[in-house]
Amino acid sequence: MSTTVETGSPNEAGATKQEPRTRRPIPGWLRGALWAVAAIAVLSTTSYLTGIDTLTSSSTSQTALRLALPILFAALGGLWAERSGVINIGLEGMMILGTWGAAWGAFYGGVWAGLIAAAVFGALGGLLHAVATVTFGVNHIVSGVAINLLGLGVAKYLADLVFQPLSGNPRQSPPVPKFDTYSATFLSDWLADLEAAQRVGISDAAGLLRGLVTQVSPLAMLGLLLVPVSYFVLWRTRFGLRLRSCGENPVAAESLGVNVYAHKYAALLVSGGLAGMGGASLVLLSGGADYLENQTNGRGYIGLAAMIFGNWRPGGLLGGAALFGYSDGVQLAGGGEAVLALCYGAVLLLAVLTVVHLVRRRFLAAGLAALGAVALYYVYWANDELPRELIPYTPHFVTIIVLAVAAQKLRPPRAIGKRYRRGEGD
Amino acid sequence: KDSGDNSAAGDGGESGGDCVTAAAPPRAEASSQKREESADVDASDLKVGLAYDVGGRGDASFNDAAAAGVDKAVEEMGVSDTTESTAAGTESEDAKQQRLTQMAREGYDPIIAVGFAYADALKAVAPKFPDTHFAIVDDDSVEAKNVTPLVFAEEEGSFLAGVAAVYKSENCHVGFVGGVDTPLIKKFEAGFVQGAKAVSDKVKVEVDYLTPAGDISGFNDPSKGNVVGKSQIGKGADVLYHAAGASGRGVFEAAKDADALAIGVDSDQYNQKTVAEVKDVIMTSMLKRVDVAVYDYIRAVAEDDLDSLPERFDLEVDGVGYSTSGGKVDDITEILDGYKAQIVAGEIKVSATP
Amino acid sequence: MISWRTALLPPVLAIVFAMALSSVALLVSGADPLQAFATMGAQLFEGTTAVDTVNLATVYYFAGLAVAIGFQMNLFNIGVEGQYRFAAVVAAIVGAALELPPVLHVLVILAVAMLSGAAYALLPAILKVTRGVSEVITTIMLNSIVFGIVAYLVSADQFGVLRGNNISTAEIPETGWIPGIPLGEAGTIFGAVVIAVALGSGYWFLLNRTRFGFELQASGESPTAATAGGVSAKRMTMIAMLLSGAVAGLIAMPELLGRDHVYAMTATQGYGFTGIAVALLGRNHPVGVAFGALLWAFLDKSAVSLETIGVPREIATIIQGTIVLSVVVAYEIVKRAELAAQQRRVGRQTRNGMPASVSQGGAV
Amino acid sequence: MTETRPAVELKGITKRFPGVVANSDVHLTVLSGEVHAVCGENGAGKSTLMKILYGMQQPDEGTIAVNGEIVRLRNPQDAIKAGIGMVHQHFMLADNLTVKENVLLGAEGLHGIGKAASERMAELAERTGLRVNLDSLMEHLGVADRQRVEIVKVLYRGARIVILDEPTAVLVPQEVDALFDTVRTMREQGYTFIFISHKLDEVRKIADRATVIRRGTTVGTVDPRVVSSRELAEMMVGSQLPSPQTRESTVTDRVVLRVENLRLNAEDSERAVLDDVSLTVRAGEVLGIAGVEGNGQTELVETIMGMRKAAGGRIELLDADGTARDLTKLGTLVRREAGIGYIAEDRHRHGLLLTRPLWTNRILGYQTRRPVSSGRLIDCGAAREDTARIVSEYDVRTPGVEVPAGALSGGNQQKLIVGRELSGDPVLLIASHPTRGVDVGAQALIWDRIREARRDGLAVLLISADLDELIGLSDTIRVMLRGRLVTEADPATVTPAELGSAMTGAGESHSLPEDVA
Ligand SMILES: Nc1ncnc2c1ncn2[C@@H]1O[C@H](COP(=O)(O)OP(=O)(O)OP(=O)(O)O)[C@@H](O)[C@H]1O
Ligand SMILES: Nc1ncnc2c1ncn2[C@@H]1O[C@H](COP(=O)(O)OP(=O)(O)OP(=O)(O)O)[C@@H](O)[C@H]1O
Ligand SMILES: [Mg+2]
Ligand SMILES: [Mg+2]
Repeated sequence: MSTTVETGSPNEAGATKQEPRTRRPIPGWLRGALWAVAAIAVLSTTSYLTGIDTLTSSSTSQTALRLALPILFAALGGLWAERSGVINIGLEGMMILGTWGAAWGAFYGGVWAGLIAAAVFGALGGLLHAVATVTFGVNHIVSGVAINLLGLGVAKYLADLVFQPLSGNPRQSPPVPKFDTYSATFLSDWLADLEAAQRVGISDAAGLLRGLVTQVSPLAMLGLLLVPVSYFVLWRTRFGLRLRSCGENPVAAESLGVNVYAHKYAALLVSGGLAGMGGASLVLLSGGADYLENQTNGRGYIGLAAMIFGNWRPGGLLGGAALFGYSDGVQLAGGGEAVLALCYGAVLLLAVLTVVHLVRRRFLAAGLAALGAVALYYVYWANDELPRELIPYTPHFVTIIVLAVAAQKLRPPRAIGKRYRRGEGD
Repeated sequence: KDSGDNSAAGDGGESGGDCVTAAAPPRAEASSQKREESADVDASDLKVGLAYDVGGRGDASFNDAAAAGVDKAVEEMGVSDTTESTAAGTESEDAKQQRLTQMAREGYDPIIAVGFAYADALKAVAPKFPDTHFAIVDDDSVEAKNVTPLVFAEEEGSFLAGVAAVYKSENCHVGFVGGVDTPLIKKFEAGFVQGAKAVSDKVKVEVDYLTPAGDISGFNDPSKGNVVGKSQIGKGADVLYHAAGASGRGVFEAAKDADALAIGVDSDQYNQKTVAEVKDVIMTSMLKRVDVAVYDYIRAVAEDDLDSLPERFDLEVDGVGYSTSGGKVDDITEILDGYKAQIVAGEIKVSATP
Repeated sequence: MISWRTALLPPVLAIVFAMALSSVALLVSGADPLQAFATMGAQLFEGTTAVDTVNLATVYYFAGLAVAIGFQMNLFNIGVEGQYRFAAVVAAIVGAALELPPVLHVLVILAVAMLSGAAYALLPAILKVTRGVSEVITTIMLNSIVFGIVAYLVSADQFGVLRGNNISTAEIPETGWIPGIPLGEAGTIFGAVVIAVALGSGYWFLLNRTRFGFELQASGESPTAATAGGVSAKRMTMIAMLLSGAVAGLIAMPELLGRDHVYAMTATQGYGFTGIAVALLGRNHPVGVAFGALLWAFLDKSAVSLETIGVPREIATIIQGTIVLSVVVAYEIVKRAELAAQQRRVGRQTRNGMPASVSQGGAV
Repeated sequence: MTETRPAVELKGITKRFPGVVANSDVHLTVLSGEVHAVCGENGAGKSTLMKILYGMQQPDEGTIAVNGEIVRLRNPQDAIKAGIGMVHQHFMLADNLTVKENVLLGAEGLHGIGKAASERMAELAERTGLRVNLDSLMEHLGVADRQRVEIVKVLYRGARIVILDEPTAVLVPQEVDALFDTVRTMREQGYTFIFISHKLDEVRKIADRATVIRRGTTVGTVDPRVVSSRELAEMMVGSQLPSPQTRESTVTDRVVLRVENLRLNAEDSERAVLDDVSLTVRAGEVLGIAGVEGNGQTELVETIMGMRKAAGGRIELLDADGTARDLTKLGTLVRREAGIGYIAEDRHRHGLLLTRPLWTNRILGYQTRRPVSSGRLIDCGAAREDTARIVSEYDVRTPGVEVPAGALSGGNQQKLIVGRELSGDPVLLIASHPTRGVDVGAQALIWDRIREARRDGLAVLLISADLDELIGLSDTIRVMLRGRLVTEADPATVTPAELGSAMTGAGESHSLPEDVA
């Protein structure tokens, strides 16, 4: 047998595990932008072909923003908690506390006081979660479930105690002040002209964009702003690095002198505060409720889902929340026919995907995508109207379908949900 | 910054312009006020039990109305003792039974169950306490001697709402927002649509529900109500009628933002604290007088004269009606009363299903 | 091994703590905690509350077991909620449509319920196994979607029947009912209690005595080690999810076959979520879950009585939340106390001149 | 440099864990500027002692002095401030963070987190031979580079006293030499090292002084250049130094495992991790595979076990009368049932259910076979009994079979696994690093058991980074490089150094004595 030893430096030999990629990965923001462009392209084509302009009207995007906002806040809350390694299924409960706090604060001190009170109440929920999971090492899910129960119970109880005398209704607060809205008038008018111009693509993009610059509340701006802010803090600062390290390998972090407990506490306080603000966004926006029992209606869970959907990253969760808000808005505003049009859009998307897979010679994936396209096209073609009862759940269907189609590799923080005790690592 | 306050909704449109195609009904003769408010009934030996549906006292809806009826009974007939208990959102069937049983056992009589959700519980409990009087609001499916159904002709009241809506609509386009797609809410829709069509043959009516049957979040989500309201307005509707519980508030705000009008439901929402900020868009409310029914029922029990109660609380007995607070329908009350008279007289039959 | 002290002390501590905390809340609102607790406690001996508690606990027990099966494998099946509601409506429709002899009818309905529950869990399972989609998201979504499906199926155009202002499936004929166990004045216990007991024993046996149970727990504990030991983690995920769904399918059966005989639009929701809390309280152990279910049911039931003395019943929710949290905290505290005690014991022994040798494996 | 000033002085350190005294009255004096070795058996308490010095654990009794001053180290931060750095036995790295982030973590204050930091890091990377992109994710790095990152981490913090807890366990000889060169250079620059290892020749090679710990207490401090390895070992265990030499060949002609043209692709691409691998193992033969970690040995083993799906090729198991059974498409359990025993490389990830009792662990992989199972049902009693047998036969030191596996020390866990895998009457044993991190006593026992089984006709596929073990135990050695089997060597003649260069593909292969097969 001949020797087939290849030459090479020892270092190369030991490094076969190294990144196999040769191409530079596309930066996250660019990828996000590409996704957005692709989505608008598909939507405008669909709206052109089906004649349903609800899909790209400015009111739809405005609605979408509004419906996405609580989910966005909750998802950001989830991000902070889970990046520090703590599963936060208690977002719902913290949101409920936030709704109560928002109404209470706003009633006595105006909208900003309401927002702050909401954040504080949410943060109290976060603090409780921290005490349970970090200090006592309680299973994160147990604690989350308990906080959801407690949040509900406490908010009801406080509402009975505080709001009942004011509003005569233990389940509702008295009317509270709401945030004013602002529009970028010039931009908005210009976009309105464009939207009215009925040019394929441009008008659609203008419509969608216009909704985002018209009648926007400071709270919505804050929410959108918090996405890049969260990114910056978590990925570009020393505090963020330490916080994320607690979610990846707390023992290593500890061994480098990071105070893991303190960081987890901080993360959970922020997380609860954000969830509380999510609650506030149900109370303090015009057209919303004041405090109203059960008004969160599972949005905390949806926020968690949006965050997982977004692969534990700020840009991704923004996409998740937007997707949910958008399809909910379309569904509410446009009803069954708009949802059918969405089906049509999905057919287009899948067709494109099929081609992409074919080009990349991934035949199985291409086949599946084609099959999905055909199936959805059949739905579109065979039905004039979908079962009325199912229409309200369009966003939920969309979320599942998108997750199933987008073959993304999720990368949760490594140590998420693990119990960590100081000095017990090895 | 957007200009915060839109001026109060336009109260012009004297008489619906060219939308109304049917001739106004003949003027009704003096309204059927046959209720003789004699305060001589003494009910001091009654102990009234009130079992609420989800929401309970203070829900600004039918639970609250029932409470008002009892309060009035306490005040005017001297009912000595009352008890109240509220269903929780997710409680199981036997919690309802337990609630009724508990009251019966403690000697409350009559016991009023508010909401059709109590039907099954009542079926089970009533036979066990044959000497106790039970009443149930919104349900007539319980067949027991000691159970009195207190049901309403929501479709008749909604009919008038439909009439009023068309008269006030400038675009000849009105909308209905239902909270949850249940048979009960469908009655509202049915009456409203029939009323609108009765007045105009070219009126367009938008109908939307927030959630399907079983998903009660539709009664509790003002932001969704707001979105749907806006969308209906976007399609051209300018008078919106809601039967969506707390979500209705979102509908009101949508109307307010777009200078449209809205019609409240169940109680006189113009005077309701929780929607005080937007009350200037509420042109009228479809009244469902659960309070009257409850009061009358207690009175009938006190007088031991249950047969005096109507089979259905309808327009004729003022079990349903419309409110005039805010004065926005003052100009068309004659027309509304005309239609009311026709319905009472049986000249117009309002169907309970769409 | 778990001593009685570590097993029993924590729940007791937790209940005491929860009562203390809610007493504070009660005092704040100006109510008398003693009276409140007395009223709650007295409920047990009054009327049908005891029986109702057992009945509700039966339902919770199924819910708790369904969730626990997922937990055994580190699967977080939040979807029990959706699965049971889907199963209930399908079983109710099929049960009403069939005409079969008594026992067989019941068995068929139960089988349909389990199959439908499993079917509703199939999608999350497939997506998890083939696409790696987190079951948490899919089941949350499916929990909402089930509203639409139930509404669609019970709508008058499909299988629904109007009953007054309510709408429900058609009534299941008497052959499909599970007879209750009558206790006279105290009420009637669901016959399904027997099924619950059988299921609990089955669950215990499955988990502790069968190869399947071993494989399930192994892949829950360490998917990598299980894979190396010849257990396919994907297969286990699939089976655990479906099994959890199948048990979830039974949740509504005690009420459907034992009391209501129809599935109505107003049917109770939320049992699936309660199941999570109950499973956690019972630490996924069949007996523990039973206690958890009873405690939860008792709190739910006795809360109804609170309003008669003018105490807000939210107190019960607060107690429930506090108990869940403090039970686990108490477990932790007791565990640490025992650890510290052991440490002291080791210390004492070494000082007595008999060093515990580390290289002897640390035996004391 | 004042050689006499102690950099670290530990006095009377005692540390108790529930059920165990990890350290009792330990004394350790480390002089400034020396390399001080600490040796001892598994579980002797070395790591614990170091964690105490690094502030990760608090001693129950005793004092610590650094540079002559008594200090209280409540947490690693205190230790870092005192100039102490530690490279842990188990890597303390976050896979999802980049190399740069891993180094920066906790030391952001030193050079910020921007350019200055990168420059400083690049400089240190150069010095330690770390040649990777600082922005690549940690999980893409091989073991040797991880080790370097750990050292960079310590240096970045400006530590003058560096603790290395078993740094060589995962390195090949060349890498060990490179590490030692770095250590020596730095010693000249005035750094102090505390070096922990089981490998006595390494200790003798690098250390100026050595302290031996036995059963949690110090036995004494010696000059390793004066005492022999044997004497050192006897201080540690008080027993004979075991040797891995295989005495007589038991190789037969009967082929047990035949692997042909095996190919495996990386999980997310078409890149081949295993390429055209063919090998046979005969009854009574130990086939050793040498290779630097990350060259495909793990993948080879896991493919043979069915834990990964081959992209091409055949895996066959032949029974006593030569009939071949194709395993390529079968699952792991079937392969195990066919008679393959498997000692996994990572006992925590692949070998044990850490929170379950020992007897439950006995069942893992054997859940369908007697005596612990009757196919469908588990027989707990039999499992307990058989576990007790393994515990006594393999000298697993444990209070009983009910303790959770995670509570055993690494060596004892390994003995349990070896016992389990040899209990199923295997025809083929796949042993990945069977004695990694295991002390000399346990090592000898494991070697003995493998040899006994081999004598009875067991075929063994052995993967090990410990070249002495590989050479001593194998009948044939093949070298794996970048997913291919490249060279064959005769263990009778080859030296670790030669093998080492073949493993790194360093072109000295011509000097390898070859087996003419
Ligand atoms: N966190 C802990 N909890 C309980 N016991 C522990 C803990 N850490 C260590 N021990 C005990 O202390 C003993 C010493 O452990 P240590 O890790 O210091 O050994 P070591 O000398 O480093 O062994 P090795 O050579 O295998 O690394 C172990 O046998 C173990 O029983
Ligand atoms: N949570 C815990 N409870 C009890 N003991 C623990 C715990 N965590 C760690 N240990 C102890 O820590 C010791 C060290 O474990 P480890 O596996 O490092 O042993 P080791 O002898 O150092 O082996 P190796 O050299 O392979 O690392 C174990 O013996 C175990 O007793
Ligand atoms: Mg060690
Ligand atoms: Mg160790």
